[in-house]
Amino acid sequence: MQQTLFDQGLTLMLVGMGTVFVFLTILVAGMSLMATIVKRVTPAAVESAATDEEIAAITAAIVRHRNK
Amino acid sequence: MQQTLFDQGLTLMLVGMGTVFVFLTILVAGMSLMATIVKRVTPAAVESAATDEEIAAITAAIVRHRNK
Amino acid sequence: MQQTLFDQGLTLMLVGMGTVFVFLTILVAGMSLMATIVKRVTPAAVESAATDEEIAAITAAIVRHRNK
Amino acid sequence: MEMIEQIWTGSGLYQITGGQLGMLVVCLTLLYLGIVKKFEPLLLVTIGFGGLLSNIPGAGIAEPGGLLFLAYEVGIKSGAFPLIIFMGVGALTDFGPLLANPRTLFLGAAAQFGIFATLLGALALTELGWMDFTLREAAAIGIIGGADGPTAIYVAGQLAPNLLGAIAVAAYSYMALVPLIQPPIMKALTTEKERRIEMVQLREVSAVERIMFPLMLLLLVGLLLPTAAPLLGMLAFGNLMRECGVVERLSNTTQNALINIVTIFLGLAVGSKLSADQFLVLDTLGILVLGMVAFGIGTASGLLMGKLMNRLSTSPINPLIGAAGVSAVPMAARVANKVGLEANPHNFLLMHAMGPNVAGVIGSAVAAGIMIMFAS
Amino acid sequence: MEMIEQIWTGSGLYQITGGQLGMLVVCLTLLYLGIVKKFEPLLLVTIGFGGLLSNIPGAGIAEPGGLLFLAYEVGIKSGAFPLIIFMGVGALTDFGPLLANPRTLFLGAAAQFGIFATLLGALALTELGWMDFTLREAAAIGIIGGADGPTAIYVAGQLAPNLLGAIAVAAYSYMALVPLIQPPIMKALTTEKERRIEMVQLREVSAVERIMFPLMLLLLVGLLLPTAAPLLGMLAFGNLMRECGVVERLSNTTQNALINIVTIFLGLAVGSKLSADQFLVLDTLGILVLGMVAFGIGTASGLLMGKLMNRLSTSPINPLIGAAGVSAVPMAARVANKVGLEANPHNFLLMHAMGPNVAGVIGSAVAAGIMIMFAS
Amino acid sequence: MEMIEQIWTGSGLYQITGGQLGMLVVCLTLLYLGIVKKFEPLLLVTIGFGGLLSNIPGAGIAEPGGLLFLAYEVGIKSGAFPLIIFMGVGALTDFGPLLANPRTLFLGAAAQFGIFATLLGALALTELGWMDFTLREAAAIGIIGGADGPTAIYVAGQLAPNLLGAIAVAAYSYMALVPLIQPPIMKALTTEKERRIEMVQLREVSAVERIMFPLMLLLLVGLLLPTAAPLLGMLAFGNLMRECGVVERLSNTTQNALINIVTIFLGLAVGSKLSADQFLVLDTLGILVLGMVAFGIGTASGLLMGKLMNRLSTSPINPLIGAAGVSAVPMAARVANKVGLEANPHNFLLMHAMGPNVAGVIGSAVAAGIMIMFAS
Ligand code: NA
Ligand code: NA
Ligand code: NA
Repeated sequence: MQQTLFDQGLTLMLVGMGTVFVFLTILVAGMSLMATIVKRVTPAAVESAATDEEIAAITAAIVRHRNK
Repeated sequence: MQQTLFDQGLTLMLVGMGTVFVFLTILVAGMSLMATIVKRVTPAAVESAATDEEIAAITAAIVRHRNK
Repeated sequence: MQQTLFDQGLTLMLVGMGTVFVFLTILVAGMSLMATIVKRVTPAAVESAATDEEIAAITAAIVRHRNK
Repeated sequence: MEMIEQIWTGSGLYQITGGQLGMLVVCLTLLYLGIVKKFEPLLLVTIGFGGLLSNIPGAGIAEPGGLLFLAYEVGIKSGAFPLIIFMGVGALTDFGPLLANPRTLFLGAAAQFGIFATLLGALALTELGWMDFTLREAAAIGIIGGADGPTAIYVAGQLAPNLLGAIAVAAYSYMALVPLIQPPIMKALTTEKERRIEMVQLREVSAVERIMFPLMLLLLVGLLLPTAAPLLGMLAFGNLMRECGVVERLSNTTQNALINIVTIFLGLAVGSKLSADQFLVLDTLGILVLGMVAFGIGTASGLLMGKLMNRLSTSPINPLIGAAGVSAVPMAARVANKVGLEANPHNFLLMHAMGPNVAGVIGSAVAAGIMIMFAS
Repeated sequence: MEMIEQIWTGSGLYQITGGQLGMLVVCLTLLYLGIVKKFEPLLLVTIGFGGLLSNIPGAGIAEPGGLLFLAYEVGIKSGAFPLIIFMGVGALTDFGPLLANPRTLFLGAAAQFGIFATLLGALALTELGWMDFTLREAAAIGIIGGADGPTAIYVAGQLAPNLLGAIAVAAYSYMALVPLIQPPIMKALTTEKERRIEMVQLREVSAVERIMFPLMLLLLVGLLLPTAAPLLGMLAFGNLMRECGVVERLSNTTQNALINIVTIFLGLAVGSKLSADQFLVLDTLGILVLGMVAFGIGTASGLLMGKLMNRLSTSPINPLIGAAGVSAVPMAARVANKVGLEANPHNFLLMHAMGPNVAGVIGSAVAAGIMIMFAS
Repeated sequence: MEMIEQIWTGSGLYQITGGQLGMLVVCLTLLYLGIVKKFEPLLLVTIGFGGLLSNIPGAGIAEPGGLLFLAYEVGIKSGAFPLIIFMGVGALTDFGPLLANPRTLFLGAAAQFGIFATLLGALALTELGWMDFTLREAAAIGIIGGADGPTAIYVAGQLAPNLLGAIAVAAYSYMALVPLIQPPIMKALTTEKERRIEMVQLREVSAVERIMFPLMLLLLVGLLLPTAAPLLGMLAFGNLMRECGVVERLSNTTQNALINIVTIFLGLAVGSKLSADQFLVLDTLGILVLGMVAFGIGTASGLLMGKLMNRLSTSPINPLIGAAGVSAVPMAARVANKVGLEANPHNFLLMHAMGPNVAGVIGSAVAAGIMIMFAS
């Protein structure tokens, strides 16, 4: 039996949303798994661009400069 | 008589290394000639980006700024 | 009657210069009209990149630096 | 005298059609929206000017041999320009907030409902006999609901080049209208109490995770949905260049010179499709209405998913960030932040909303892959 | 031994013709002018080197399959490179001085007389039997008088590709020679008193006018002379990006990376047309002489128009700024300023001369549109 | 249900072949080498990712119509990308150390023995029946020994496109391995005393010499070996832009935006040749082994030439700088410096090694010209 265009669209919607959810669910699972593995493997993720003291020093310098 | 592929390669190696050396030898000759001509024609190659005094002044300024 | 190449060029010159002048005259008219409209519509075109004091300060700084 | 007549018959004034005149007005409106209203200016200014150039009668800039025709053939028909833009977007995007809270991907998934609802809407209008869209056209129109310019242009270029102008204009216009379209829907579908919810600060994300993410994304899309692989692959490539830390010069150029150059020619090329016979038709009106509906539905489904997740989750989730799932990066995330602040002045949702926001980009690309697979 | 013979017969020394040797000397001269004399180095260095590459016998760089052949086909035959350069020029040009004093457009118009007088000259030489130029070729040669590199390359690419090399070389060489060619003419045609005239300071121009100007220019050219629309349209687009204030990143890239990349390949591609059989002919001598004459006539007609306007106008106009109408931006304006300062040390004409200077760009593009309409 | 089946049969999981799976592993390894091991990351990251994209089954990114296919056709088949990269290399290279001590060119010449020895090796393997390389293929493989990525890609694109993937991967991998491959050979072939030799400080080189050098190089290659003229011509052009001092904006763009953009697409396009049927074959193993041998022989012959020159020369020459003649700029020069410092803490060879290092680039391009002349 010939499907109408609208029926085709309806199926496409169901399949499409399903695929989007399945895809993103697997991605969530993958990301969580990766986070767990990474946390276990690397002892401590170091990523400090600037220490607090450095930031304080820079801020103080800027303030002083402005107030001159 | 048909040359084997390997013989072709052997000739290519001899001719190739020869060409490389001839080419670069001529280039060496050209460069040396050029250096001689340039030295004779231009009295003194001037190419100072900044005089010593200027550099000293700038350095002093930076040091002063840091010590403030 | 067949025009000579030179006559064609002559006509092209007259028509060409005419078109250039007509085009630019209309553009002048358009720009003047626009200037009038803009002046009427916008109360005051503000476009100061730097205040006079700032410029004075910068100039002074440069002069001082040069005289050192 | 003959020459003057030739000038006259060659002039735009003599040759112009009502349709071209109408398109000039449309394009000036796009420029007005871009320049004065600051609606997505990078695209609306270039598209609008491209449209002006293309509707000059007799100049042939958008016809074979013309510069914009060339740009269209080289860059859009081949899909190259939107893919390069996607690479640039990847290089510009920080997936950190998403990595810190992967669950927000569900919000980005839910918001794609706008895409498919619009597809259905376009087909319904056709069934009713009001419009006449094919499945391919309906699919391309639906992607407007993804609120992603390059995705919409890529899909339209593949499935419905005749609608490309209208679809691109609708996509960028509505992306700019997000601050007007979304807040009423957000307030209607959430309670004051929900909007006040504060969220737990995001954890730091390690460099390793940032590098692995684009690779994982690429492998997943490659294994599951190859038709989405060009889009997501280029996004992942741009992001890998950004995060891997060893090709900074390539990443910088991608984020600046390259994406800017391609944006200019992409905009001009899209403008070359703004011809009267393709734009000044009833279809365009349909596309504009459907696009608006798509945004609304996408926003709503994102919000409802947010409410659901808040109920099911142990850590609190403010449903407002679900609205950011439509993408329109970073506008939608800013709107979520603003509406949240109105309800609770200590409620900074921006970083939390960036998760679903970039998730929406991925979600739309997945939806685009589905559309290309089934509609083409 | 056979191989060594093959190297010898494949070598440039064996294959080189007198014509190629001559062209190598010509190209080295262009490099000398560009590097040592600083004549328009951006173009003369790239064109000169492109010419060297193209005249290496047996390398085939300018033949089908070669890089410069590719650059020519993709960029110049299609008109794309000069149009993109014009977009860059638009993004680099400040039309403020012109907007502050629109009447200076007339000076830019008058200076175009050089273009048409040269066209006539080329045809006269043909009538006399000294040269053999077609109308298309004469038109392309005339455009040299416009003192606009990209316009000349664009027109030559459309009307007389065989003369492209000579025309581009003449155009850029004479633009560089402006400081030598113009002052004697300026002094001969103006009185000391005229050169001393100081002009009223220019009014400030609002952002709105700056934004409206490129749009007005585009609409005018579209309605009146569509054949000039590609050139002026891209100029207007570049300028709109510059002035509209909302697409700064596109404007910056256009002014830098994009125009630089295109300049490199434009120069190399023009150089690929510097072959002996097209350049080392009597025609080239004719083109060089005619180009020089064109500059002189353009300068003179601009000056005379300046004198006329000074007489008719209520506010004083220094006729020297008329010489800047030939374009050669910003060199011609600087020359006007310098000659004015010599007569009166308080006479700063630079900003006043920028008006006719950029007007000359527009005027030449209009003249180019006429040429393309009638000669093609 | 039918649709779900269509998704399943369209998925990568369903379509993937063992070969593609193997290539994904190979490409991930390249990314690992580039990102973690920092092996030539600009190329290994882009090539590796391009390979991933190309081995996604069903996505067609490397097939006609796909972006990477387009990049390959436009940029590599035509030779354009490696030539533009060479222009960029010219703009980035300081030939000063070579000009200060021209004799070091002989070191760069000697190191090319690696190229021809490898060619011979490949033919020997064929004679033995272990492999099956044609002369063209053997020539392309030999060029790996030149340790110059763009030269290798250019020659492979001309002579053996089917081996391009393996050759590019081998070339860049071994260039990155220089710090591991070279030191043992250097220590084996030189005495402690030789390694301790300090060299006389280099003289200053005048701007005139720097400007004349690229011109002389171009004219020489044009007259003697035109088949090397595209490569060396573009290198000379880039260097002339760098040194002439009047086109700084072109030089800057060439060194940054232009070379970066081309690197990205070059890498992706090379990656598109990493298909299982061309890469997962015995030939690749042969190429990898031969490439390694080529590096070793080139290093050794450079060193031996260094020893010879040291004996014949009045001013001392440290033989270690001969190893830098394989190019791999600037890695090989740094290795020479490091090994020199180990023997004598006052022995700074870096600048001295830069001479043979850049000489190696020229030598490899000359060898490439020979290969193209005889093998094609
Ligand atoms: Na989206
Ligand atoms: Na002009
Ligand atoms: Na080498």
